[in-house]
Amino acid sequence: MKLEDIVSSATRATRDGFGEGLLELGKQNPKVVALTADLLESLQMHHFKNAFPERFFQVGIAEANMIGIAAGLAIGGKIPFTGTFANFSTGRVYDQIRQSVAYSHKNVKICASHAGLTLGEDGATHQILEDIGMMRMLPGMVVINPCDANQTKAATMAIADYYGPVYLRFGRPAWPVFTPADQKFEIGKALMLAEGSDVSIFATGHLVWTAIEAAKELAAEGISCEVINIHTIKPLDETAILDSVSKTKAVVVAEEHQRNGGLGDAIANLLVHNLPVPIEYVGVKDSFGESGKPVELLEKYGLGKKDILWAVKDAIERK
Amino acid sequence: MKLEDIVSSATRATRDGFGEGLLELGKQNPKVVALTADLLESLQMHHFKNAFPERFFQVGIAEANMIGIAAGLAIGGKIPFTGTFANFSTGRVYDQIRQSVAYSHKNVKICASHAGLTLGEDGATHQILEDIGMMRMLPGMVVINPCDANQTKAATMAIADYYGPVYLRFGRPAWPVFTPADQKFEIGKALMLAEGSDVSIFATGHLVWTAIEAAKELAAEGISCEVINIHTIKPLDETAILDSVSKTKAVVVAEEHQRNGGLGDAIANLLVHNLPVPIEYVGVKDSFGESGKPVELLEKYGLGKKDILWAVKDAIERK
Amino acid sequence: MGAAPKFGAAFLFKRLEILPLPQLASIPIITLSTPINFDFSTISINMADFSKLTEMAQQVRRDIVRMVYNVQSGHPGGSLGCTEFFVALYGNVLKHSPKSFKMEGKNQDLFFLSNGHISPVWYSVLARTGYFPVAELNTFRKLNTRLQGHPTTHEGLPGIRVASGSLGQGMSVAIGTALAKKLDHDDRFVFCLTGDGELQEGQCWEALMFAAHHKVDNLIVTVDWNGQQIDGSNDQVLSLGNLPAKWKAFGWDVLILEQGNNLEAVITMLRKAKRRCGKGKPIAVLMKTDMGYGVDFMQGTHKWHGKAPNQEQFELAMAQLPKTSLGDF
Amino acid sequence: MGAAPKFGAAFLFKRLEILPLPQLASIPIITLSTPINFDFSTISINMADFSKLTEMAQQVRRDIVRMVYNVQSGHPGGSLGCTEFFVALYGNVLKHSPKSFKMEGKNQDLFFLSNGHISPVWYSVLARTGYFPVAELNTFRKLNTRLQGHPTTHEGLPGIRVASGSLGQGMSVAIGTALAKKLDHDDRFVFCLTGDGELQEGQCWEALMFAAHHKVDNLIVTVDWNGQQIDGSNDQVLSLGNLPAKWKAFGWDVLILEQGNNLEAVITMLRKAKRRCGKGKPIAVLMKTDMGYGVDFMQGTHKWHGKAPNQEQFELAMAQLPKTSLGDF
Ligand SMILES: Cc1ncc(C[n+]2csc(CCOP(=O)(O)OP(=O)(O)O)c2C)c(N)n1
Ligand SMILES: Cc1ncc(C[n+]2csc(CCOP(=O)(O)OP(=O)(O)O)c2C)c(N)n1
Ligand SMILES: [Mg+2]
Ligand SMILES: [Mg+2]
Repeated sequence: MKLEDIVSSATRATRDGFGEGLLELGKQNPKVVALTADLLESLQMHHFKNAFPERFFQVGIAEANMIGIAAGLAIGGKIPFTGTFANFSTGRVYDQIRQSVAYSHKNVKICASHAGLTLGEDGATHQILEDIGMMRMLPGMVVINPCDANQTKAATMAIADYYGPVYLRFGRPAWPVFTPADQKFEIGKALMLAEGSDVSIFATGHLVWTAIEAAKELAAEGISCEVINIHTIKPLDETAILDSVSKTKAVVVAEEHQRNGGLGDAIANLLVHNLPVPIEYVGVKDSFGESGKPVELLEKYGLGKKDILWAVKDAIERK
Repeated sequence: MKLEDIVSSATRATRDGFGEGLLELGKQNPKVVALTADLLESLQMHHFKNAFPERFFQVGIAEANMIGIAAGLAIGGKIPFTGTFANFSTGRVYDQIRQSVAYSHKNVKICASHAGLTLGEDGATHQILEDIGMMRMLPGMVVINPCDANQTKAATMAIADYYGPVYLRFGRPAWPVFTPADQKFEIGKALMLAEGSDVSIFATGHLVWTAIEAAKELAAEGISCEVINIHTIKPLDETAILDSVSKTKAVVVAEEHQRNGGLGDAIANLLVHNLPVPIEYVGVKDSFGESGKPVELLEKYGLGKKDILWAVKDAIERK
Repeated sequence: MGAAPKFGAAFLFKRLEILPLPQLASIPIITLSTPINFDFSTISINMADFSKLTEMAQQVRRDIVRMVYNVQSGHPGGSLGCTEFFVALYGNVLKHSPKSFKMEGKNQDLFFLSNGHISPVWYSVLARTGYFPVAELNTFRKLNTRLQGHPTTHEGLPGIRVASGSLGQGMSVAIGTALAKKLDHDDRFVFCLTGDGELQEGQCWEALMFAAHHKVDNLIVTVDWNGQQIDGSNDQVLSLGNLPAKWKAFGWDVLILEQGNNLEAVITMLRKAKRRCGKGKPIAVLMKTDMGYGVDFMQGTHKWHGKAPNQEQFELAMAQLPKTSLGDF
Repeated sequence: MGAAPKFGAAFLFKRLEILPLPQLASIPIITLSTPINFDFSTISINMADFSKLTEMAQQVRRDIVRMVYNVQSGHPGGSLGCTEFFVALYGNVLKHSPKSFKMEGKNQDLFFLSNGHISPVWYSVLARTGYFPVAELNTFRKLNTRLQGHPTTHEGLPGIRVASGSLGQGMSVAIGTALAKKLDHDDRFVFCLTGDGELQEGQCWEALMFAAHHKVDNLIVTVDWNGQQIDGSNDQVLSLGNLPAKWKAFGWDVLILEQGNNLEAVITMLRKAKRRCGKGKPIAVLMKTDMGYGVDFMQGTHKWHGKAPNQEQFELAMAQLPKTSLGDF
């Protein structure tokens, strides 16, 4: 695909894609059940609840219990989808996920909304920037962060067909939609968005769109970026990454996450073992977030388009 | 210092050093208070409790509450040391640490025993291998993993003089003691154990001793290893690491932790931004642990002396 | 939680005539525009002071609605429902020093808000009692503000001692400070407010069990028993069942306040709670309130838990909350 | 938790004469060396069967002590205290299929051990009822074993459905399976055992509140109410206060079993609990036991919560637990 062909005609929250996908799944697969911890509409789970009230469980504000109940439902042969904010889906319940889900290899889908800075005005207590890092450390956990509403819907449906624990991360704000509505989601298969030769930009979640915008601008300056959508952080598509880097020899990683522990570190880990090259991270520099509007925050914390531009130039210069 | 001069005359559990340091602190500083969640003797906190019963709080099996209470005690001007197993000190209470301690910048010392595989027979539910990763993602958190009982004692005492949240990690088994009993502990200052030219071995916790043993063996084969004790994972001693790597151009990182998210990734993160070179990790390869004897487990999971030997050779070969 | 009487100063004064206030003796009149800087709790309150507090409550409600309207986000429901509580606490009950706020709060009463989402009412009352300039309410939830969506110490706002927002943590922190006071032989009190939905979090029950066992009897926890949370009423979402029985079974001295939106009743109850301290048990005040109290269309429903009014709704609300002599921010 | 009667089959049989067993009618005799593969719960128990279970309990105690002694680690105290419970459950109460264990357990009764540290008693009873070879008890806590220090599904041991060890999680999982049974119109029961110290974990109270609200009435949770935990008695560490009052206030149907180390009493109570199911409330059995029951020097103290006997202690213990016809592993 060519960069200039990647366009967005509408904006939509990724969580809307989740709500739609979950409803669809409910129709297709009677084993699918869903749970929330007093955040029904924030997660857009009311569609599922209204259609399948008997397969929906309201747990109240008790996330630890929700994870355990989901594990139990999975033992009983159900495919539970839990839904709460990303902070309360991970840090609040890490030990419960670790023991009752990951180590016990239960078929639980932990669905997490309002991840990252773009949660906006609620501020730092809610803006988790460490969830990808936590979840990717768990053996056997699949970690997915789709880039737009369409991809979130596709991912939601794909993970029901995969047996095992999955962490699915998405966000709050309306965001440009640019992936085809009918694009199949393949867990663990990175998506090449635009081929290029000077630098590889690996992006995940909301920042995939920002990366595309940056790459377009750079193309105008004569810099050729390869843009790859790493929607699955674990298992990481090592082949796709190594193939790209052996060509470009310079890397930028962009994610709505701390620079410590996230996709940046996952890729650095891969490359220092195989192909050490200069990498620049676009992510939050070891700080908490704060209240503000999503885009304002992305810019203040160094996750804007211009930050990707600079990172690309730095990476190329360090080749 | 020369490698052959680093010898161990005794073994002692690092948690013993903690218990001793805490008792000593209790005598020196009336602001120091301590808490446990039904693991008094495992943490060797009974010394403190017996000496200062009024400054000791038994919280029962309620780790989340313990973290909150510690934050409250810190608000009241105390210097609280919480003590439980590393698993229940981190994953069980991540959100509580995040909000009430780290984001609120409270002077709480989270002291965590029985970290890693060397916990032994209790098995995987207790063998946390992700705690360093979790704690280093938290803005403002100091993360320390001393190598022996003496250094653990020194670290315990040093962190009381530092204002702010600290995660102090130590272990269960008796382990070779080799650092001088009077060695001052400087937070964030890596310790050069032996200079070398072919490879830099950065090790933390129990694996520092293993690294020394490996380096001695490699010296006999004519391979010159620089061995550096990274007792403080955050803040990372970037200067010491970069200085060493600019000389050796090859790196091995050894830690009792997942290869994802820990010291390995912290160092890779630093180096891909500054000095991309081949790195080999010695750590657990994305799996849970199991029951067994400490040394048996280290060997089975690839954290033995021979694993460091191989890693060094691989790293050098990839230069 | 019971039929809500129409809000207004007139209503409160009518009630005042019926219920005898404890010792309406003459004491020096305090102007509320001057910062409160001494221990109200050792004195009683006179009519003039009480009317000032009533006015403050009215102004706080105006502040809440405007703050949330301005940024089109935040939590008006619980904030409006807890207005009397905050005004009573900061205006009459607490011994505190707004002008010289210190983190440790030695020899002061401390307050912790566990249900951090109702920050608007707290910010307004903190400003109106002199912790920071009233004009700063304008910055609520905007980039670079000290008035974060959920309360935090991170930006140094006076009056806040710990961050909250992730529910269930505040009681534990309050217990810790209460223990510190005991260690220091400081005989002042620690107050904490928690939501009722929040009590679904297990950590709350850990805190309850601890406080009873360790006889943390310098601690007064109030529950905003509005019967509502995000997804509906408590009873729809996850019933708290017999809430007083639960607290009693956990070993607390339990007081029930039926009229949590009656300023006088709140003051009386909080003073009573203080008198119950020091007897070996932590004190709970289960305070029935109406979510959204004071704005008729927001009142008694979970729907305004975390929703901002649009312009029309804003004007409707403000019309129900006439201006006060304190002035808007 | 009450004075502990000296253990022994003689004692139990003496009690048997006093307390009438429900219908000691003649039914086919089950040899316990053949795996139990049908629903004991629909039938009553005769004297011969009962004496087999008594013998099994004796053997399980021998197994526990030897397992822990062999690897010099593990948790004998709670295991010995819960021997009657496990023997009653697996030997008489559960409908289960040891020889064809299935994770989902459709149309079977399920059991979850939340206080996973007492794995020795569970492993022994699982082996003795046919889930896996008795000889495998030899591998307990050794490298590459399926009998991990804390129970796990990770190594595929039949009988285990979820890992436990980190306390406080088992009830939530049990609730989930109970809900799945309801969805599937499967009318069998879900059992769960939890420690008393474990109840200090907040997650337990989340589970209690949920189960009551959602009327999970196919769930029977037993509490190992031994009054002990690691650092001392519950009362020393963090008192559970009035435990029955707490469970009742959380909306459960609460049964109290005073004699949790009396096999007959346990069987009778667990059957009673099943009869109480289906009435809109989850069932709790608060079961008083003696930690370390059956080995005098381990009995009634927290000191043997997680400690292995040395050789001398091992021999002393074994002398108090004479060999049975089932044979050691
Ligand atoms: C740990 C956690 N889980 C979920 C949320 C999301 N949340 C914010 S407020 C709220 C409802 C709280 O109910 P209640 O305590 O009754 O407050 P009220 O709605 O009455 O103001 C929820 C679920 C949160 N902030 N923290
Ligand atoms: C979350 C958690 N915290 C702490 C521990 C350590 N621990 C293991 S058993 C135990 C005591 C449990 O007490 P109780 O439930 O009464 O079991 P008993 O000692 O009676 O067997 C503790 C604190 C743990 N396993 N999990
Ligand atoms: Mg409420
Ligand atoms: Mg116990």
